[in-house]
Amino acid sequence: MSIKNEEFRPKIVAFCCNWCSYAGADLAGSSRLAYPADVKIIRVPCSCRVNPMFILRAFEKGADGVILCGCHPGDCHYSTGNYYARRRMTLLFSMLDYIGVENGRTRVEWVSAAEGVKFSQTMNEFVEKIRSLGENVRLGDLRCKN
Amino acid sequence: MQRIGVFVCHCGSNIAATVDVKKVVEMVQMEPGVVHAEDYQYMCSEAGQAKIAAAIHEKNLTGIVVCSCSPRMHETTFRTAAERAGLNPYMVEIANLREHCSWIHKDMEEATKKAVILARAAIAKVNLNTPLKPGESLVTKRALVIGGGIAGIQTAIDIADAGYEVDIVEKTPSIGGRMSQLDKTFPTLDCSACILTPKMVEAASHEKITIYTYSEVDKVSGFVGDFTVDIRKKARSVDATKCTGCGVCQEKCPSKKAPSEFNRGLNTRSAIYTPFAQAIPNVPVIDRDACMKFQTGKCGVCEKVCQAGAIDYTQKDEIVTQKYGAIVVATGFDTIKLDNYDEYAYSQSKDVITSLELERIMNAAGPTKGHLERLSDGKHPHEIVFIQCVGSRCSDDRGKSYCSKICCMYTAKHAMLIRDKYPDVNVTVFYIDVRTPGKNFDEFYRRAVEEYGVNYIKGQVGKVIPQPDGKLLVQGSDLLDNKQILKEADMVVLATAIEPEASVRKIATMLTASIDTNNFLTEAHPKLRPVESPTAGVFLSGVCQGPKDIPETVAQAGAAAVKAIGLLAKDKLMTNPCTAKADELMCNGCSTCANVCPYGAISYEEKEINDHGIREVRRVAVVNNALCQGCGACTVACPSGSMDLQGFSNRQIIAEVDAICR
Amino acid sequence: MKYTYYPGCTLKTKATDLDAYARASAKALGFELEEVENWQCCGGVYPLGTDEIASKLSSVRALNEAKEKGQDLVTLCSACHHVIKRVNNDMKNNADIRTRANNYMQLEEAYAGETNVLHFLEVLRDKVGFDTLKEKVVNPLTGKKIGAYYGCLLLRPGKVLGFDNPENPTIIEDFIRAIGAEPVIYPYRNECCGGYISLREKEMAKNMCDKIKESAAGFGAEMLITACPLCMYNLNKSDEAALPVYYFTELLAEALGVKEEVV
Amino acid sequence: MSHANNQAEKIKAISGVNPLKCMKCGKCSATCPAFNEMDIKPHQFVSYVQNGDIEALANSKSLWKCLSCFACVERCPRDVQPGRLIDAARQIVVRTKGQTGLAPEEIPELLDSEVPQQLLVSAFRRYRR
Repeated sequence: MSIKNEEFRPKIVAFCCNWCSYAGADLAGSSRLAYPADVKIIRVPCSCRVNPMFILRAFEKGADGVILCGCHPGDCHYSTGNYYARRRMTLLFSMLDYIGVENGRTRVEWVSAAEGVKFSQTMNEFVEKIRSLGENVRLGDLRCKN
Repeated sequence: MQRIGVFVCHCGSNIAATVDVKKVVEMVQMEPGVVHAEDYQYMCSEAGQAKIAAAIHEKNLTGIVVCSCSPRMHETTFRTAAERAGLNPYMVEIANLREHCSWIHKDMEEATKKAVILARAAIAKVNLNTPLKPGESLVTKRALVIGGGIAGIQTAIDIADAGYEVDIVEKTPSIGGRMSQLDKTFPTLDCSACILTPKMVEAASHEKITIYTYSEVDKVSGFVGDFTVDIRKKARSVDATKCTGCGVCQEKCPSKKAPSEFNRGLNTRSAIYTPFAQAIPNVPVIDRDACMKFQTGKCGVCEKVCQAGAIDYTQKDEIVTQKYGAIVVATGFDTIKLDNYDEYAYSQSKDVITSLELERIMNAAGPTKGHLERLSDGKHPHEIVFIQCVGSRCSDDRGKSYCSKICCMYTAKHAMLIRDKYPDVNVTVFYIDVRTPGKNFDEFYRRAVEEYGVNYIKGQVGKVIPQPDGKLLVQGSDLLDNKQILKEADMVVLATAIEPEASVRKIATMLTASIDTNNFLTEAHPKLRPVESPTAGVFLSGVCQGPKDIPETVAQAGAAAVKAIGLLAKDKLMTNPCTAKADELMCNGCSTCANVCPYGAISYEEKEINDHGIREVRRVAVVNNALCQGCGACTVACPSGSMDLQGFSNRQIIAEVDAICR
Repeated sequence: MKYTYYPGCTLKTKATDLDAYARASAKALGFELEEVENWQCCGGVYPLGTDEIASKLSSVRALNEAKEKGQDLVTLCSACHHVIKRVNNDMKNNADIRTRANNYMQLEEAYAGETNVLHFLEVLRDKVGFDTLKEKVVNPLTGKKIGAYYGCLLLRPGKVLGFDNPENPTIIEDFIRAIGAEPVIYPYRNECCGGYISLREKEMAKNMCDKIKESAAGFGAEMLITACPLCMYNLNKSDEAALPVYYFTELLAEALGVKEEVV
Repeated sequence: MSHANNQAEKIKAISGVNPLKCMKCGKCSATCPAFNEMDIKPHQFVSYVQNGDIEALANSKSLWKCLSCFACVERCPRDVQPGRLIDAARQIVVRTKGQTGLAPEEIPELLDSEVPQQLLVSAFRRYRR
């Protein structure tokens, strides 16, 4: 299956916590709030389950952008998980920026179960951003490219 | 190697109209481990589940992937189906082709391509799934109800009637809540106290119900079936076991200047007080901020006049720790502050009041003994204007975006009652829309117009202009007449928006129950699980979940009770098997994981380890499966990589990442 | 304390006393107003169109000058205050306007809303403090019943101007108390005087001012004070209730005992 | 796109306002001090933009009666800001060649000795390009 047009279609991985953001994505779906098919969601129990290793792996395997969505601060189903995620990602993203994976390619966003609109908007913005940044050339394992 | 079956659901046309399901079936067959793939119109149906069972038997499947709707919808359905067919339920993964694919994309080719990738990710994960077995935990057969209004009282009575112990925690000195402040109730106009008081008495005298008034929840730990809660009984300064409720202390108390909370600050009360005459328990409290004894040390009148010797100035807050299997939140509502709506002159004129204040004014036990009068000069009003939607339906961040739901009906009630009791008073209602869905509701509103002559004007009010002579000039729109009208009024009543009681935020945080942007508690599912919080074992009763009137509140209170009873009726609960697990060989006992665990589920043991033939005693992490809720914080914190989460292991998630980025 | 000061066109012509009393009072209160060099007229009204850039530039110039001096920008005329504060808000929060305005300006360093814009009344409230002002009053206006006339420009839109509660302001009332007089609160104090409409619709503006004055007099005001020359002009056209209208700075100078210096 | 639609889009762009947010409560018209002078009332103004009837707005008296006092903007519960829509409609008119709300020759007779500069400047800004 080939994509009809030649425009750049990024690979984007979205980690969503089960309690808020995954439900927010479901709400975006049931409200038919479109966002590009470039976004693929991986369900995790909590944003704090996302190991920096997963994000490095995604970039290594050719992802052009990675977004992590969790419950709003104070609303984490496990009380404090999103605070851990926030701290870890702040460090990781600045390190990634340092080695050339621009800050725009990584993002943390709080999306509650009620925020279908926000989920869709965020994904649209993020895809737009990644499209403007173009293909990710850093960290990619050349053997993964076809 | 797993033997995987993939089942692609059409969901009628919900998926199949946008995703080429046949193509998906064709593509996934090339994935490693897949030995079977088929599509069907409704996988969740009886027939669809039978197909899954048949394939499990015929093809000896060890894992299955269902490409269907969100796992939040039917994961349990398919897991149960797999289990019935002899497969471990945790060998099932869902690829969300509906909410995350077909519903948000239009282009079939693109959606199909994405569907295949989502299916691949799920297949890659299942390849690494291992059978998991849920543990068991015991259920404490006691429920906690937070909030003692009509919602909390009804829930407590229903649970208690089923034979379980219930505790009600109420932060004010009496149960009764907002309903006790109301005069009459719509649409039948029966007296609020007459129908509420018997319920209060029933709760108080029920042998299974314990009521903690003037108390707050301080701390919550544990999980569904086994919560441990600290209740702070605030110092009442009155010994409830001795007090006879004679009321002499309140009569003799020389400090009578504290604003009465019950009467919305329209009049004052004594420093030692019960909020209202029918209070339960009929035991006063001393408001220490208002009491001269506490403020200056000089007084002690109440102690002198109390024949029972119940006054105790030395009382301290007391913490009661209790275990519960289920918790029901019934914290109710308050009206919003009107600081952002000074155009209605609420802060500038005493004769501009909220509807809840009008309830107190209309009530025989209220500050005016039930006489309708202006609070500024005590005069009888001849013109009253009601303004609807004050702070409701506002998307401009001054007010609330939602409709408060009850205002249209209580305003019709107020208008009717006033016209009935005082035919000389003209009543005008400025409205945007009149919303009266409910049994006999619209008929009730129409009666206000047709039989009682209440003047309804479609249009919002722009400004209330106090006049030097004490009258109020109401400048509003008459949209049907396309006019701006100036109406002179003696009183203006604001249908003030309602919002969740402020304390709900703190309680939600303690319970890790989620709340929405308006501070209403979120339901587990807005339609199918409306009285349950997403947090297991926490249930919702009344306005804390969303605006509702009394009949709806009572209905929901009963529903919440049923859900709580359903939980308490079980002796044991299956626990989530997706818990953390430490690899003893790799663990170096550094305690990092225990530090990030919000549940205290990780402890350490000195254990003899056989590390490739070398036997030695090491300090290693051990996870208590009953306590672990499976958030995974520890797995990332672990520096040696020994901690992993079952069902969401590092390898599984990486496999998903790889499949998506392939 | 030094502030960059933007007087505006009318304070240099028809309303010189509003300006002069303010300068004298500032001196008495121990702060200095340094006039913006070569200031240009703010335009009198804020250009509401999101695509209007050129008409916002004079404000940006004044704002940037204050930024370069590292000072807050003080205004006195309500209209200038309104325009400059809203333009500053655009420069801070509207990326499109910011970019386009900076493209015109070609400054060494782009301006992005860094300057703090204060109305003279805000200086009195937030920098000097009404308590301090009260202490410095030598000639309290005891017994005078004064109605504050805010009009629209100082208060609205409340979210942008952040000057005071737009429906129930207190700043001028507090000022009146500080100079020893008694404030009279009346409901029309934040209703429009007619503004620029009075150029052509004289009758309409007069009716509006009649209402304002009638309401103030009804609640017992003996005089009105304002911070806007246009409000002053419009209010004076109304002969309703013989209520004199003063600039607030005139009463301030009188209370501080520096009024004579100006004359 | 038809001319009328085009004009409506222009008004939305210049004002930065989405008229669809309006819930027709009429608070703008309840608030407006110039209400009685207007032929198309503030709440109707919003509907006219919604319906793309810009011709009527351009020819309305209301355009020249709005005081830009922002009372409707301040009190609108939906953040529709009718005052901005009216100004945008005014802009569309005065930006059209040969159109103006205030001709220089009519000014002398409008003046008196007290008129503050501010009044002239403001009126010019609102009525002319």
